[in-house]
Amino acid sequence: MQLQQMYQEIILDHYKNPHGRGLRDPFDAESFQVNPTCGDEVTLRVKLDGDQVADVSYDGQGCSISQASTSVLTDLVVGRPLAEALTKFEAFVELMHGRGTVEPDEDVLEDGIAFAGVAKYPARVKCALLGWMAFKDAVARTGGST
Amino acid sequence: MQLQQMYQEIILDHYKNPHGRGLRDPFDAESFQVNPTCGDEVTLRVKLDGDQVADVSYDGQGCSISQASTSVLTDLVVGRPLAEALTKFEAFVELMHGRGTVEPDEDVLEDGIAFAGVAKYPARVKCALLGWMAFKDAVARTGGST
Amino acid sequence: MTAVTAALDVDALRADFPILGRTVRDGKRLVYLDSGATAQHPVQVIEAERAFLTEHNAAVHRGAHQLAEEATDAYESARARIAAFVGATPGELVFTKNATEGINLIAYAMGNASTAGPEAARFVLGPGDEIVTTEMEHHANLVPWQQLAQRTGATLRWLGVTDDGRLDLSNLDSVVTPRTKVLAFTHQSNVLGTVNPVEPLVARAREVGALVVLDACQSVPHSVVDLRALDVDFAVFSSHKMLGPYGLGVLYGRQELLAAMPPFLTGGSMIEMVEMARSTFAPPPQRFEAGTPMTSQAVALGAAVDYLSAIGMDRVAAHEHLLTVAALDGLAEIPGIRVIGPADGHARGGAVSFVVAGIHPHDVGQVLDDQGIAVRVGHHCAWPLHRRLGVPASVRASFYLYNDLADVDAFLAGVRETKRFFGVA
Amino acid sequence: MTAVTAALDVDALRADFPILGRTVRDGKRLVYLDSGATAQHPVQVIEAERAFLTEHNAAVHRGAHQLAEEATDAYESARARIAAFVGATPGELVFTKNATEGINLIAYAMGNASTAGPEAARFVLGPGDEIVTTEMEHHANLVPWQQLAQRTGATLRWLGVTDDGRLDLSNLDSVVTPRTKVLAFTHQSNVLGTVNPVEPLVARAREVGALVVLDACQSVPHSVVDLRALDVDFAVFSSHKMLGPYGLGVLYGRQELLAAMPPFLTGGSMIEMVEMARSTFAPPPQRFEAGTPMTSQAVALGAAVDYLSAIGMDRVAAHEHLLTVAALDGLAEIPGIRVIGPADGHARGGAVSFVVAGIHPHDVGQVLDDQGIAVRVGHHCAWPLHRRLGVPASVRASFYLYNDLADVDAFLAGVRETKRFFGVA
Ligand SMILES: Cc1ncc(COP(=O)(O)O)c(C=O)c1O
Ligand SMILES: Cc1ncc(COP(=O)(O)O)c(C=O)c1O
Repeated sequence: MQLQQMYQEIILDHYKNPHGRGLRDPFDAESFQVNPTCGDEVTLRVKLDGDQVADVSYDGQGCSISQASTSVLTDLVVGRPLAEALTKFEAFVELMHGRGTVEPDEDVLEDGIAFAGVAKYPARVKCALLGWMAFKDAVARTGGST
Repeated sequence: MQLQQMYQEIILDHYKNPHGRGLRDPFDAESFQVNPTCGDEVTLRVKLDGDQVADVSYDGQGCSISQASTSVLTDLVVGRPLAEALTKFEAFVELMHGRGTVEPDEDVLEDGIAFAGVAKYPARVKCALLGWMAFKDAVARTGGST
Repeated sequence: MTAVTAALDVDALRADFPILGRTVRDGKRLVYLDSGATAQHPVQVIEAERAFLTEHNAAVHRGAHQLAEEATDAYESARARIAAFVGATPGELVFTKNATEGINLIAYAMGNASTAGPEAARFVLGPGDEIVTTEMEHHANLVPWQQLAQRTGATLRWLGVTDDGRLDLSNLDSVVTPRTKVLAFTHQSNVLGTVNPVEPLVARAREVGALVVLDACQSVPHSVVDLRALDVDFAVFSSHKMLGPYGLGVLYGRQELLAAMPPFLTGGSMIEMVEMARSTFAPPPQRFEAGTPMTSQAVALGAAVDYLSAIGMDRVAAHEHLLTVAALDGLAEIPGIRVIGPADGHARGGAVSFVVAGIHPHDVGQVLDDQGIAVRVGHHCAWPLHRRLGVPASVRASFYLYNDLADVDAFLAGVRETKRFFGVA
Repeated sequence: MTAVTAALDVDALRADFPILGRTVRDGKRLVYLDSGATAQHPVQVIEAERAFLTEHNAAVHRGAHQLAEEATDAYESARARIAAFVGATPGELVFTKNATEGINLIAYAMGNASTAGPEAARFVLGPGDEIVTTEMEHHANLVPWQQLAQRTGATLRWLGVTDDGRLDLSNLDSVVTPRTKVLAFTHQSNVLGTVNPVEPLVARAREVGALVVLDACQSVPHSVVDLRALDVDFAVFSSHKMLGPYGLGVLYGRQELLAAMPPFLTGGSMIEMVEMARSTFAPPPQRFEAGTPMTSQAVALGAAVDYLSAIGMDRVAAHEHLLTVAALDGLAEIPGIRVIGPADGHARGGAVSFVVAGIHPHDVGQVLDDQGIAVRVGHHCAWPLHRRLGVPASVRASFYLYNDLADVDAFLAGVRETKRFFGVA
């Protein structure tokens, strides 16, 4: 059963107990993203403080993968310099598009490395990226450098 | 060489020396027909005199088959009762759609029986019928019974 | 095994579908329950296309050489057999690339009617006119009408869906009115399985003079459908859902309507005369088949309807009914399952969609896939329907003639395993 | 045999095309000279499609199961290879049912621009705007523009053709003006063989801000074509003319244009969000691929471009050039033949059209067919061109990589025999 590789404990934990969930004020920009095939959606807000990511808050509906990866996202980027957050974004996107051939760097992605197994299922990659794309889009809307 | 079956002497004679060719006045109705794949066309006029076909005149351009069959048409219908002309029309159409299985009646179709070989070449059936369809259409336009 | 499945001899049938013999996910037997999306292809159909291509291939309706004659015969013979399969005549059948194009063809032709000649008047739409569809449509039978409304200024209205997944006809007379120019609805829902009652809908459309467009994508592959008897004006279905190739759809239209309707796609093979400044058009069906047609695909769909006819569509329907009822009964015994759509086998086809309490459909699909069971997850191109039923997405198992009760059993076991895997009671 | 044909090893190639081994008309060797209409299919391509259908078939971009993943990979990998074949990126390639649909897609999307959002403004056409095409177009690149003009009130204009079958560019600047919104022309004439000079046409279009639509139906199958390097905005070509299956065409569009262009066909798989009253649409290429795509056909066209690439399009072009020149030289020696189109091999491809004094093209075609030689007769979907050149119809021999000098010899002997048969000196 390959399934355990995808549904790592870390993922199921984040799914059952998502971090940072809920839409909060204040925020600088908001992004709404949808997965057109399954209807999963996320609304995500970003609050910057200088070049720091002060807060990321979100709401939405979706599968375990999309919900858990958004939860992991908040852990990885909130309170970090924007540049570092965007580096993590790049690393996560690279991991997800790697079809299981990319060795994730735990120092950069922390809990995010649990998604390495998801990368082997192309149909789920979009799920894992949903919240991340919203983050990237929201940052762009703040006028911050992307 | 199956070709002789299609290009009977009678057909080539009518092609080289078409009967009744040229557009004449007076006429009751005119029909223009075109073969959309090759651009062959015929303009055909009908003059009725009571229930008699008084004249059929035509002009156009086309292959040996379309020109010869229109020439044969004039021989068959001019000076005949309209009802008889339409019977010949039916017989000729039946022959042409018969794929070579219909035995033509020489009493009805006269020189028209020469087209029996053409019926084996479905792409040429439209050629053979071009003038006949114009005749049928022109008759319909006179308000005559069809 | 009951008498009906024995009668169909699924084991023998399955041998015609090589893909069903393969394994997935580390050696698991493939349980293909996604025929509602696309069906698998029997060797007879694949072979018919290969034989055409290697023995008779040429451009149809254009050449005067022997291959062209043979190809044209094969193409038109296929059209005649496919027409007969749905109770129509060859002249009433237009080949499109899929059912979606067929619906777009009608919508665009209606849009074109305003700048076409007077014989197209009955197709003209404008402000004040209404188009009626339903809340259970596939996007293919909704978005083209939205767009037509947007282009013409007409208004889009729709019939609702009841909580148990039936069309809500209670306000039929107030939704379909003399302002209605088109009534477009699905014969059988690709999500709910619901078979809609064509008769009262057609009757109401006739009363008000509306054109009826039937989406027969899910009915023609799975049951006996006689389009003439149903008395609809237009209907569409797709080859790839009925054992035929991709890239081919069928549009049925009543002869007199096709004859009066302006063209949609224009170009070669659909013209009568072309000058630089203007053109005139061929009679139907050619008028609606611009460009080189889906020649070998039509030939192959001809082989597919021969294959289906040899089995008998009544037997196909009976077989699927048996599997559907078995699946519905089995799901009813699993706690936390909500089937969306009719819960029993009455007036429904073989699409069984459901949600599992506490597990997202994507995750259900993933665990089923891991066991070799191919289902579809998502909104199945019927997003408004899912919204109406209060679910973001669903899991759909759909059956065809090559499925058997072992597939249903595997599926039910798979659903149970999914709940176990996610620790949901 | 010259070095070039030896290099291509036509004998070995021909073994890949089973149909070339058959006989026609009572045992005559088939001499297939109608590839300009549709090409024959090598076993490698047929086999690639069969393998897909029997091993990996499922609905693409929708399912989450293993077959759906494999099918999606096969489909998108084909898109990438076909894109590379014409110097494009996958996101710039839209699959249509044929080239004709591709041109209609652009024309209809432009028609839709007036009721779409502001980002579509650059596609809007209306009275005062002009569409320019040419007198040598295939109906597919003429009639859709006539219809667009009719729907929008724009004016259709065209570039003429010289007596020797070249595009008349002498009045380019007065025909293509700042009023021109679209300049649509063929890369290579399907009748004359003429290869048109893309550069000055694109340069003039850029000067006036017109969009360039290139009909590459006859160039992509027969020569090295780099659409990016040609710097056109849109281009179309058809799978069935380049060893691929029927039912598949390709539309190339520059990324930024596709991104701004409103949709054409609507339905499943091309949406972003659907509600009953309104929808939003996916980014390209999905936005333009409504409904179930031509999945197995795309996979097979992928195999066809692999096949062609392995041979090398430069060698294909050189081989065809050799045959074309041999045919032109041979025809020049037969009295009463008028070749329409360039009389020598300069800037022309392998379509050789002609008339025989005193014999109608249909009759020429018939006698050739009787000898096993398959040519095309008629106006080849270029009626205005034939009118311009003063012939009602013509006979066309067209060559492809599987033809050899023996075919050319048979053809020339056939033309002589035709004259003998009809007693024409
Ligand atoms: C130059 C040209 N343009 C367009 C077409 C239309 O291609 P299709 O019929 O595949 O749409 C053809 C072929 O028929 C052609 O030769
Ligand atoms: C009910 C229904 N309508 C329309 C369609 C669209 O068919 P296609 O994608 O073949 O155009 C489908 C299938 O996807 C369907 O199930």
